[in-house]
Amino acid sequence: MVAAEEIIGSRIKRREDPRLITGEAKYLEDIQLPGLLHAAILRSPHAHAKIKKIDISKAAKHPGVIAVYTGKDFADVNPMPCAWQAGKVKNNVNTPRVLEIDRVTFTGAGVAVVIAEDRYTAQDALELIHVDYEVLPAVVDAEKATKAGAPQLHENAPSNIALEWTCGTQESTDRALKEADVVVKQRMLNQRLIPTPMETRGCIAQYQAATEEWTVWMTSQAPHVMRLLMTAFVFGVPETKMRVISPQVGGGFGAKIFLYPEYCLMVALSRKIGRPVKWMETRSENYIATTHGRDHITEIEVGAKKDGTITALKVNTYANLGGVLSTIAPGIPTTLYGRMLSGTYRIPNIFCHVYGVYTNTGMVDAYRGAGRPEATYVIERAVDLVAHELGLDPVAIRRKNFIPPDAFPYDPVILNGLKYDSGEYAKALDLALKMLGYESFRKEQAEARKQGRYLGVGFSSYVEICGVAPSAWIGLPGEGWGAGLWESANVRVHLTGKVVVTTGSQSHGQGHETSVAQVVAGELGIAVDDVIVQHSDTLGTPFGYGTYGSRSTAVGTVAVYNSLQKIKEKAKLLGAHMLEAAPEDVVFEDGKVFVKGSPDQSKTIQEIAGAAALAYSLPPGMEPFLDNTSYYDPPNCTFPFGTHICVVEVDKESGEVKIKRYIAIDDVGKVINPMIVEGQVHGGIVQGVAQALWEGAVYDDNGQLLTGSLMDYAIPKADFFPTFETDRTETPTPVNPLGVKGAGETGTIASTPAVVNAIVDALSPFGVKHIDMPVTPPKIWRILQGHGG
Amino acid sequence: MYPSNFDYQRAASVAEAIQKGASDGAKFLAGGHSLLPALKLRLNEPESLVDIGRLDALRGISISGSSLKIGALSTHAQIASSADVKKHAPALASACGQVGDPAVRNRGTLGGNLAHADPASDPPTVVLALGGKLHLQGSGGNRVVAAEDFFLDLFTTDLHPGELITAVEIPSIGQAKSAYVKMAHPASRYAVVGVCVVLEVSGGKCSQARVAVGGATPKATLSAAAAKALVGSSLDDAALNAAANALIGDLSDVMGDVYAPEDYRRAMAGVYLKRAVRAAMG
Amino acid sequence: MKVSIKVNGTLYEREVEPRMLLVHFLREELGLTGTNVGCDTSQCGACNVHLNGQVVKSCTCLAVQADGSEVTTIEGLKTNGHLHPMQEAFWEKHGLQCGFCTPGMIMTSVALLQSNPHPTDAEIRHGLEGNLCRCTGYQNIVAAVKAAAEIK
Amino acid sequence: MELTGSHTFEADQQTVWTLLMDPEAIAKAIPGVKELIPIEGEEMTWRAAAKVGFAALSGHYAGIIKMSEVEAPNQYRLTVNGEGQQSVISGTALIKLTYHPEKNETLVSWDAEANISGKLASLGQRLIGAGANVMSKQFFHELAKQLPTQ
Repeated sequence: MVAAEEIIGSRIKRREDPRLITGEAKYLEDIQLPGLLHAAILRSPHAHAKIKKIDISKAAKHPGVIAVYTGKDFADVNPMPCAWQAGKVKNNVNTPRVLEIDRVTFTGAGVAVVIAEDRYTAQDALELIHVDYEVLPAVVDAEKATKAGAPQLHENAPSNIALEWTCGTQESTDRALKEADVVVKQRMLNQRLIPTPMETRGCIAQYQAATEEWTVWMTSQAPHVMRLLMTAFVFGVPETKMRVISPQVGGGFGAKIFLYPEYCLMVALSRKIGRPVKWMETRSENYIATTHGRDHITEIEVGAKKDGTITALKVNTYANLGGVLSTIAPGIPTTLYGRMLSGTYRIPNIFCHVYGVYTNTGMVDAYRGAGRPEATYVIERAVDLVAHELGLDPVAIRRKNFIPPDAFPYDPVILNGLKYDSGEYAKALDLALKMLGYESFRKEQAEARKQGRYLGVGFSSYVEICGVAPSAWIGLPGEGWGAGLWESANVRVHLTGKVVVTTGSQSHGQGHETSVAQVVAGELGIAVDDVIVQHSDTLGTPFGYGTYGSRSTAVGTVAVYNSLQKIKEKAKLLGAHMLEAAPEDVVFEDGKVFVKGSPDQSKTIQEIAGAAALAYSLPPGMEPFLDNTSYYDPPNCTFPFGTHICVVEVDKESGEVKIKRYIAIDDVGKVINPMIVEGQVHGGIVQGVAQALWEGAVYDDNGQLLTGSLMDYAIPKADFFPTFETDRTETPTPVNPLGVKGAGETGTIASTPAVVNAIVDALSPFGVKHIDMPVTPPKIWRILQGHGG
Repeated sequence: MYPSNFDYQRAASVAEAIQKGASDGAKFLAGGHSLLPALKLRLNEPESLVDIGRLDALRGISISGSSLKIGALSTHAQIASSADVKKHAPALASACGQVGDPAVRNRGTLGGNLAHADPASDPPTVVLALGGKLHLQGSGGNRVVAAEDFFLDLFTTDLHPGELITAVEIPSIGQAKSAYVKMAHPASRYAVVGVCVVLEVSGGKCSQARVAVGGATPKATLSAAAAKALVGSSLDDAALNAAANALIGDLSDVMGDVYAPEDYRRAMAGVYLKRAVRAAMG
Repeated sequence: MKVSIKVNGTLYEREVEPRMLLVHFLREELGLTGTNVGCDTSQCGACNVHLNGQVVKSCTCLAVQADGSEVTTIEGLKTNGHLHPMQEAFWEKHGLQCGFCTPGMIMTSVALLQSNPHPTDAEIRHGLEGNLCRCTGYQNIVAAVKAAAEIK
Repeated sequence: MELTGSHTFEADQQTVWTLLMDPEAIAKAIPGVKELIPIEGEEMTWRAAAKVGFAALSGHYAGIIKMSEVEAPNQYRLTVNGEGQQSVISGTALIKLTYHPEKNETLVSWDAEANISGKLASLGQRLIGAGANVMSKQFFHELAKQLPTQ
C-alpha cells in the first residue's frame, strides 16, 4: 500500500475500471424498466422551412405504436432556457422547443415523435408520418448571414445577430496598430467540429402520477443543473419533484452539458402516457441534433515593433451559433474566448469584437476547451505570423513577449478583473525545446529541404482558464452567466471508518472516483479502498454545477478537501477527548490523533469515527458522527499553461502530412494522479490535432450536413499518431489549497496551432504564411499548385 | 440502426439461391458488409434477403493450372492471409488486407464486394489489373465475364437479376511484379485513389504493363495509355512521370466530393501510379 | 425465425425477427449489455465480439446469420472469475477513460494477439484501425496491448 | 448540385420530342416507377410513386413531376420533387433538343440543378454527385430504348 503522504500524487489504478473492462457498467442504453416504451423522433430534412401540416394518421395506426405527437401537443411546454448570455449586451434569444411547432431553422430539428413498444417499430412508424413543409432559403455562413439580403431566421434577431459583444479597448488598440512598426493582417477560420463522444445521448423518464414526481436518467455532465432547468424553467414545477440520474456516461467533451429538447420531450411524454419512455440517439441523429463546437470566421490585425515586441491585437470574429441557441452558447465565444486572447504574452492593447450569429445549421456550444482553443489558435498563429513578417525565430518571439514569472498574479486587463494565477512559461518552453533538440532539428530540416523533403516544426505556448469561477466574477459584473459556479461535497466517515464522499460534480471518464478517493485517503490517512465516491444522482448528492471546463478538480475536489479539514478538526477534538488531552495539544497525522511528541498513544481515525457514531462519550456540545458538507467558491480561476511542439513532414506531391514527433509539456499545477493527467493530455492532444488535420463539419449551401456520419467525418484512429513525448512542469496555483489547476482540456487547447504552425513552417520555402484547418492533403496540394510547388 | 422488415431465406444450394434471388425485390446476402450498413440506415429496404453465406460450394481458394480460383464467399481476411494468393496474386492479398478494418475483413467477402462494385473499394481495382475473370451462375446457366466487362458504372455490374458470382479466377502473375497502393480517406478508409500495377520486366526494361485505377472514377478503370508509357522504359523517373501524365490524361468522369475534389483525385492518380510502380519494383 | 446461438458457453434459443442485429440479440434478448453501440455505419468497433473465434462487428451481422455459431462477448472473457490478461492490462495501463469503446477495444485486442502474439507498436496501432476511442488518444491502449502480449 | 449531360437519340427531332413529352415513356424510364397519374387542375403535372433502387440504396419514394416552359420541339423544363426515407430529392432540368440532319440524330442535353436533403444528404455525401450523374444518364438511356423502331 502507498503511504498516506504519498497517495496524493501517485499512479493509483482507477477504481471505476473493473466494471468498465468487464462490461458490467450500466450506461443509459443498458437500463431497462418494466413497461418501458421507446421513442423515435422525426427530424426536419430541411434547414429552413415552415411546417404547414403534419399527417400522423398512418403512423398512429401502425401496429405496436402507442402514440404519435407533434409540436402542437406540447405548446404548453416552455422552450429550452439559455442560461449563459453574453454579458452587458442585448441577447436576441431563440431556443429550441421540445418539438418545433411552425418553423424549423436547422436540418435535424425535431418535428414529431413516435412512441412504440420497441425501437424497430418506432422507426417503422416514423417513415409513415408526412410533413408538408414550405422550404425557405437557407444561410450557413455566419459572416454572410449578417449581410443585407440574407435569409432571416428569427424576427427578434435583425441581420441574424444573436449578440454583438466586445472586450478590450478599441481606441488604444487602433492607436497602437497605427504606431506599430509592422502590422500583420490575417483572416482565419476555426472550423466547426462535431464532439462525437463514443456514447451518443439518451434519456429515460418515468413519472409517478400519485406523487407527481419524475425520475429521469440522462447522459448528462451536469445532473443537478438539468433538474433545475427542467423543473423551474421548462415545466414550471417544484425542483423537488424530479430526481435526475446520470448513469455511467460514455464521454461528453462538453456536448453533454446542455439541456436538449429530447430530454424534456421524454419528461413530457412519460407524464402524458403514464409509462416510462426511453430515447437513445443514433449516431446519425447525434451528428445533426447534438451541439457542435468552434465555427469562427476571424480577421486579426497584430501590431509589433521591429524587435518582435507585440504591441496590439485586434480581433473581429463571426461566431456561428446555429439555428437556435443551446444552453450556454453565447458564453463560449465571448467570456471564454475574447477574454483569453492575450495568451502567454504581455500585450498592452487588445480589442475583440464578436458577432454571435444565427445560421441554418446545428446548435453550437461548448466543445472540449470551449473558447480557449479558438483564442489560443488566434494568438499562437498571430505570433508566428509576426515572426515570419520580421524574419524572427518563432521561439525567440515567444520568449520576448512572455509574461515573466515575477509578474504574477498578472492582469491581462481583458479578463475583466481576473488575474492569471501563476506561471513559468519559459520553463515549460525550455523543457520542450530540450526534448526536441531544436538546433539539430533545424539542421536536419535544412538538409532535408536540399533533398526535396519538407519538414516543419510548430510551437504553441498556451495558457488557459480552468475551474471557471468565482461566482461573484461570473455573475455580478456582467459576464452573463445565469448561475453561480461553486461546487459542493459531503464527506461522511461511517462507524466502521469507511468514508463516503458525495459530490455535485459528475464523472464521465475523468476518474473522479479514484482521484477524489486519493485526496480523502491522503488527508485522512486511510486506504483508498476504504473510500467510496458517489456522484451523478441528484438524490443523495449535494448541489453542484457539473463537470466541464476542467473544474471538477480545481473546484469540486477542493470542496472535498475543505470538508476533510473540518472533519479532521472535529476528529482532533474528539480524539483529544478520548485521549483525555487538551485539544490544543493534539495533532492529526497519518490517520491518527495523538498528543504532540507522543505518537505511541494515539486514536486512529477509525476509532474516532466509531466513537463519533456511537456517541457514548462526546465532548460537551459536540454532535454525533463525522460528517461535513462544504461549498467551495474559489477566489479566482486557475490558469494551466505549457508548450507543445509538433514536427511534421509534408509530401510535396500529394500534400499528405505525417506527424513525426509530438512533444507536450503541460503545467497543470499539483497533480493528484499523474496517470490520469497523462491520459487526459493524450486524449486532448488527439482531439486538437484532429481539428488541425482531419475533422470538420461541412454544410452545403442549403444547410445539409454533408459530414453526417463517421464515413465522412474523420475521427482519428490509432495509426494516425506517433507516440507522444510528454512531461510536466509543476507550478502550484495559490488559488486553492490543493494547488491544482485542471488538466482536462490542455491538450486540445495547445495542440491545434502547434500542428498548423508546423505545416506552415514546412511549406515556408513556398512562401506559405497561413493555411486554414483542417489542413487536408487536397488543401496543401492546391496551395502548392499556386506557389510553384 | 434498426433495419426495416424483410423476408429471410437461407439458401441450401446454389440452385436454390438463384431461384430465390430472381424474385422481385430480393437481394443476396453474403458477408453483408456492403448491404447491412445500408439496411441499418434504412437507405436500403429490400423485400427479401437470400442468405448465401452457408453455401460451401462458393468457398475455398485453389490453384488450377496457372490460375487462382477464389470462391466468392472467401473473406478478405482469408484472401489476405492465403499463401497461394500471396504467391500468385500478391497485390490482391495486399488489397484485401486494406479493406475496412480487421472485423470487416473477417466477414466481408470478395464476391459480395465485387458485386457491390463500390468505386472506392480496393478489390475491384486489383482484380481488374490482374486480368481476373468472374464466374457467374444464373437461371440462364453459367458464364465467365472478364473483370473489364463486368464493371459497367458506379455500383453497376453486368450481373443479371438473380445471378451470382460463384468464383473469381485470377491468372498467376508468375515472374511479373505488382503492387496496389492507395490514399485512404481518413474517415471511411475507402480509396480516395487506389492504383494497381502489374509489370513484366526483362533485361531492365518493362516489357508488359497493366495499370488500373480505383476511387477516382465511377468504376475501376484500366489505363492503356499509362501502361503504354511504361512499356519499353527502364521505369526510371522520366518514364514514371510520363506514365503519370498519360494516366491523368486517360481518366474521364473523375469524381469529386467534399474531401477530395476532382482535380486533386486526378493528380493523385498520377502520384499513386508512381508509388505503385516503385512499390512493385521494391 | 428460431435461432440457437452459443454465447459465452451457454446455448440460447430464441425466436427473432430476421432483421434483428446480432448486437440487439445479445443486448436485448440475452441482457448482455457489455457490448456497446457507438455508430450506425459500421465504423466504430464498439460492438466488436468474437464470432466463431474471429472478431466481428455485431452491428453488421444479423442474429439469423449467427444461427448455430459461437459468440464470445466481453462478459465471457473472464475465466474462473479471473480477469483476462487483456482486461488486466487495460486496467494497469490506464487504457480507458469513459469505458464505452473498451469492450470492443478489448475484444479486438484479444483477437489481435491471437494472430500476432508479439506485435510492434505500429502493428498494434494498425490492428486497432477499426476501433475508435475518443478519450485516451490511443497511447495507453497501445501500451496495454503491448503489456498483455508480454504477460502471455 | 449542378448536373449537366447529353444523350444522342438516333431519331429525328419530332420523334424524340414526342417521346420526351410522353408521361408513360417517362414513367418507364425512371427505375421503379409504374405510372404517372395526372394531378387534376394542374397543367402537365403528375404524381408518381416509385420503388427506387440504385446500388446499395433502395426505398419507396413519392413525388411530383411537372413540365413547364415548353417550346416545342426545342426545349422544356422538367421539375421533380420526391420524398422518402426521411429525405427529399428535388431537381429542375432545362432539356434542350438539337437535331443533326446529316446523321438523323437528335442531341438531348440537360442542365440541371438538384438538391438532396435529409438522410440521403448527410449519409451519402461520397456518392451523391456521381450517383446523380449516373442516374440521369440511365434515365435518358432507358428513354432512348423506347424510341419507335425505324
